Amino acid sequence: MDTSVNLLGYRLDNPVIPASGTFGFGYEFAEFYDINCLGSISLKGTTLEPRYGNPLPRIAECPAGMLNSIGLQNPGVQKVVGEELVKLAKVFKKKAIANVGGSCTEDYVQTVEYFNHADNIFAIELNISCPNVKCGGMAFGTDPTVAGGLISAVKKVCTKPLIVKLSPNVTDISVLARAAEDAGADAVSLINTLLGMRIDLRTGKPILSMKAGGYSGRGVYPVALRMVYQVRQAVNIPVIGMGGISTAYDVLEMMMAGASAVMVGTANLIHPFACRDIIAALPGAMEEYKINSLETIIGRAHHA
Amino acid sequence: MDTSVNLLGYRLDNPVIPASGTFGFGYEFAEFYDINCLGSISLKGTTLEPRYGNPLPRIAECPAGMLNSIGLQNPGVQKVVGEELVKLAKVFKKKAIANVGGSCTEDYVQTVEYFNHADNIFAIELNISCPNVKCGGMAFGTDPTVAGGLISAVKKVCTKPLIVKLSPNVTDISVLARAAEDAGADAVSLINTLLGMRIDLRTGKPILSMKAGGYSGRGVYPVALRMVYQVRQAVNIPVIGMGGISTAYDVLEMMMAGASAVMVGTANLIHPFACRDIIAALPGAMEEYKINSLETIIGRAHHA
Amino acid sequence: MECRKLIIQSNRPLNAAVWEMKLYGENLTSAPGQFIELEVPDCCLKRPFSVADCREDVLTILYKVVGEGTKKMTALAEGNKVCALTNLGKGFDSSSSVQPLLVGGGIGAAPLYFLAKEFAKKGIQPVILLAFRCAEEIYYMDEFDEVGNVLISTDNGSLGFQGNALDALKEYSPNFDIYFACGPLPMLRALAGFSDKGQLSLEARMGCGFGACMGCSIITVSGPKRVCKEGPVFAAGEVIF
Amino acid sequence: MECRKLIIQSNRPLNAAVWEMKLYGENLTSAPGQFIELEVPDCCLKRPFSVADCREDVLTILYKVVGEGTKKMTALAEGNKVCALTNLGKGFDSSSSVQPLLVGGGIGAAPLYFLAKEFAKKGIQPVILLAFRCAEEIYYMDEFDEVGNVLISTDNGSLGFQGNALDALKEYSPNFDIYFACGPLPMLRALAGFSDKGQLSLEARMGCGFGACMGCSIITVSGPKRVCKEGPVFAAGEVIF
Ligand SMILES: Cc1cc2nc3c(=O)[nH]c(=O)nc-3n(C[C@H](O)[C@H](O)[C@H](O)COP(=O)(O)OP(=O)(O)OC[C@H]3O[C@@H](n4cnc5c(N)ncnc54)[C@H](O)[C@@H]3O)c2cc1C
Ligand SMILES: Cc1cc2nc3c(=O)[nH]c(=O)nc-3n(C[C@H](O)[C@H](O)[C@H](O)COP(=O)(O)OP(=O)(O)OC[C@H]3O[C@@H](n4cnc5c(N)ncnc54)[C@H](O)[C@@H]3O)c2cc1C
Ligand SMILES: Cc1cc2nc3c(=O)[nH]c(=O)nc-3n(C[C@H](O)[C@H](O)[C@H](O)COP(=O)(O)O)c2cc1C
Ligand SMILES: Cc1cc2nc3c(=O)[nH]c(=O)nc-3n(C[C@H](O)[C@H](O)[C@H](O)COP(=O)(O)O)c2cc1C
Ligand code: FES
Ligand code: FES
Repeated sequence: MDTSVNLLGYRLDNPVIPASGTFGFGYEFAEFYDINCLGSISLKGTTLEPRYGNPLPRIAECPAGMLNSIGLQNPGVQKVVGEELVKLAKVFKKKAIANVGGSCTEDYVQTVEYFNHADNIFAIELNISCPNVKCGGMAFGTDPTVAGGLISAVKKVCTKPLIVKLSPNVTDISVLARAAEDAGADAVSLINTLLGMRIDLRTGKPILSMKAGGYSGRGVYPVALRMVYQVRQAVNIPVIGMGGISTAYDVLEMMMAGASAVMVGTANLIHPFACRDIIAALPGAMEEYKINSLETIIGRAHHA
Repeated sequence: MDTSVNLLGYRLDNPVIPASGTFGFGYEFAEFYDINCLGSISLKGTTLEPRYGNPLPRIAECPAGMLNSIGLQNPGVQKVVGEELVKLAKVFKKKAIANVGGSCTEDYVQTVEYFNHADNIFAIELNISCPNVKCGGMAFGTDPTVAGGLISAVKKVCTKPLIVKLSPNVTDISVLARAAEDAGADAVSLINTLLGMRIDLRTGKPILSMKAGGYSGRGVYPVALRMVYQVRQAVNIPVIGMGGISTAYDVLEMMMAGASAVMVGTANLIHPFACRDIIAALPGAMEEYKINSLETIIGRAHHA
Repeated sequence: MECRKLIIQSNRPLNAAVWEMKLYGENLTSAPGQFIELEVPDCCLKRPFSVADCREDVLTILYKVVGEGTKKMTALAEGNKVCALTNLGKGFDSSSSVQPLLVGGGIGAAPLYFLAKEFAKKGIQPVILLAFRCAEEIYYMDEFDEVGNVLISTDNGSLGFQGNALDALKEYSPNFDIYFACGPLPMLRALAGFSDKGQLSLEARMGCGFGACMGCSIITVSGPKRVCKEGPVFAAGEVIF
Repeated sequence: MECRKLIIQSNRPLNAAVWEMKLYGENLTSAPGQFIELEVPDCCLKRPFSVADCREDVLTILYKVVGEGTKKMTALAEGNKVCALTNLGKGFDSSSSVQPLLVGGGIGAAPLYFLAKEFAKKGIQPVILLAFRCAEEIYYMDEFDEVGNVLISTDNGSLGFQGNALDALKEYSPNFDIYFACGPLPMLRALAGFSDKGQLSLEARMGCGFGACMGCSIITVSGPKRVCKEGPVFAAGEVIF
């Protein structure tokens, strides 16, 4: 049973990668289990300057998932490279993916430059789709021209493979995926969170201080799967699929839709051992569906 | 405890209306319970000519909802007016909402004209957002200019209040809502289904014959709520909210987001008595949150 | 249609893949060919199953474990309560048959047991042709034996005639006035091609199971019909394959 | 953090809104001020509750019924198994206090019972000021009485001093070296304004409860800190209200 996949020239033991923002900088999960079982890790979204993010409440529950409006809280790229990555290297022998956020091109570019020299980072994931960042954050994710400009600028300085993370809050995500590919992205990852809201019946007010927030978890899975399928058809670069994945079966289905690897987000929050358990269940699920090598099922739904 | 609401000049005993496509033409549910408890009924989407719709399979399950790709199966407007509405009138003493689908302006216009003379119809709901109809169906729902043109044309002939049903599969639903208002819509209803997909692990193929389909049910609730909130801010006409509603609490929350009435879809399929049970639970839920009159909470989240 | 809470009286495997579940509810009734929609914990949609037997307040279904829902069903224990919609669909019309032939493929044999018992009650011994892939897949042999003359075919010849249901039918060539069939679509298609003097029980992925969503509509010679409401049993000549 | 299956040993109402649930698990441990995240059937996120007591493999929580999850919790019966994350957060630091004052507002008294017991074990009788809206909301009176000197205040004066916790504190003016407080934010804010010689247990809506999501981060004088990981207990002078 071969669970390994090749992602951007880097071989992952398995396609399961904790999604950015749901696994911190990784090392804290090492207290719970040996995180070297993971394919890789997408680290918490990092910006040039430290950010506290949005006021509380930042979390609301949904029938099949959750809303968040964290707003990219992180200690800033200098501290991430100088401290967080060092702590991670002590407990994680593989390479991770740095996730970069920002609100203007210059910030993105400078942040990416910091990561160029980080040895335990094998790719950069450019988050152009965070629904929780004001000023420009949304335009990067929804306007193909703006997105293309940003990606070209980053690509010029980035010495590692560049993954562009796409927003699902658009009329046609394949337009954005093509814009990313044209601008030089080496891969795309999707989906980021869907915009959602919950209201507190007691107060009559939106629960989140920001009113709306990013919806993630099982409830977004069918949307994510459709978009991965659609984007797989639109571009020739690898697609990393995510959105509501919580079982090994979900991984298989997402790969059949076209994902070369998958990210698992909210499931980690609901169950701290989610990624470990999904990875452990993969061989059994593969056997059940007579799959010998995971790489062979990537995009199967397009030609089956 | 006053559960009644005014919708387009028509007073509903309560704001709960079965959503189009999940309640047939209503009369068959009269075998299960007295459907006169309903606020109104939005009837199965009707087109000018009879339609069989898409090939099977047309249904797939999701973790918190379902996909459908019915494709507007209906016997055509002549039979709907001549037979279905007659059967409905025998068991439903209130007025219903006719839901009209189509793939070109002329079809829509002619279909609406048939309903002008139907006495037990108090409003027309124009479905410009069906994800399951090819040729033009999508452009009506995603392009504000195309949508505006259609709505103006329909408005010219339509003698009843016109509700325009919006698609959630757009970057900014408030643009479409404003286009509808500007073109003369008397109300908007939202959301129609989100585009989603499921793949059969056994065959490796999408489950639906159409590959993608419309995602509805509890999993779409946070997205629907956010869009209703957003549209309520964007327009001055009434908003009818739907998407994943399955409890009386969901009704209260949707109304606080800005809905003047609500529609309940998938819940009817999962539990045939859903609407009856939600209506029965409304007074208790109102009492719990000290609400005397439902009309007073419409849009509360915008000023609370 | 009725919407009821039923109590699981027993739930046991019959072979490696097929299970039998008996559900108790006061005044439970059903007709052969009708089905129920069973609510499965943590599954959004109910699951449709043919009624394999129904008497004295106990309804039996036979189910094959194929996916998430049926997997979870095997974990339901005696005494558990489950919600179900019962008395769904239009069953077989057996009133005019005096020399019936029942043809079941795989798990499709389930509703035929109930039908065979109804014939037996009227003093009619139906011929029952059961087609399986191999002998290990057979279930309810003794039960069928009691109520009719059982003929067996298996794809690999491990029991009975070697070949598919239609080949077996041609081989055994039993006399019949009407045949009643349930099984995989290719089998039903082949049977319909062979003779239109039959009734076929069809399957479809269902949204509701009681006629509301049009999720299960097939095209017939007399227009679209819902498998869950006008069906699941259709005249062989009616179905457009 | 541990992720465990616990067995419900008892689950009973203490008054119209507050329930007590005892959970059994081998070698369960906890420190006063720590909390657990309890999985509730059909709820996506776990619910955080302070540990109100923990000894001999049994952990007690006291919970107020306020919404969907706590409503469902009241239906959990003895013997049911529930999943929970235990040993979450950093509790009270009581090591250097010899004349402690405990201040609880409403359901916030819950973790103080565990803390009071720890003091009692060390031979220290804490002063325990409990503030409620009215006498009907009081719970665990006898339990608190056993482990400290209880002072009561109610908003409507139906028992003890009439007024809020801070007014009561000024009125009774007990001596203390450190105060330990848990309750509604306005109460904690008022206390922090009154004296910084205290530790406050905060609440926040949580995504994970174990430090992964940043959902619960507050700003403190020494930068952002997670209520679930660096907290829920913070020095009174640290919190920026
Ligand atoms: C009228 C009717 C009678 C049936 N009678 C029986 C019976 O007596 N015994 C038996 O074992 N099976 C019967 N089936 C098939 C049975 O409904 C499916 O095997 C079952 O729903 C699969 O559920 P799952 O969760 O294990 O599979 P999954 O693939 O996990 O189910 C996912 C979704 O697809 C649907 N689905 C999957 N396969 C089928 C199918 N073949 N037909 C309809 N829906 C499907 C499920 O209901 C569910 O909504 C019948 C189907 C119909 C329509
Ligand atoms: C560290 C900590 C310790 C706590 N200790 C106790 C305790 O000992 N006893 C007790 O009764 N309550 C305690 N609470 C509050 C308790 O967590 C909430 O009352 C409970 O989560 C409400 O759940 P619900 O489903 O009934 O409400 P709902 O409003 O239906 O819950 C919806 C979502 O909001 C969250 N939520 C709602 N209110 C709160 C709140 N006040 N704080 C945090 N999350 C909330 C829920 O966890 C859930 O995710 C504590 C909270 C925290 C953070
Ligand atoms: C609490 C939280 C924080 C997140 N932070 C980030 C982030 O910093 N950068 C980013 O690209 N995505 C972020 N995301 C989005 C996730 O990486 C992922 O795209 C999304 O949650 C969908 O996957 P899921 O359904 O498996 O959670 C965050 C999601 C959550 C729930
Ligand atoms: C089976 C099915 C058929 C539908 N048919 C129609 C239709 O004919 N016209 C229409 O406007 N919407 C149709 N819809 C969309 C619903 O009316 C509703 O907008 C959507 O399902 C979201 O609400 P829900 O989550 O409560 O189901 C259909 C939905 C379902 C599930
Ligand atoms: S399954 Fe809904 S109409 Fe048949
Ligand atoms: S709740 Fe996730 S970090 Fe505190």
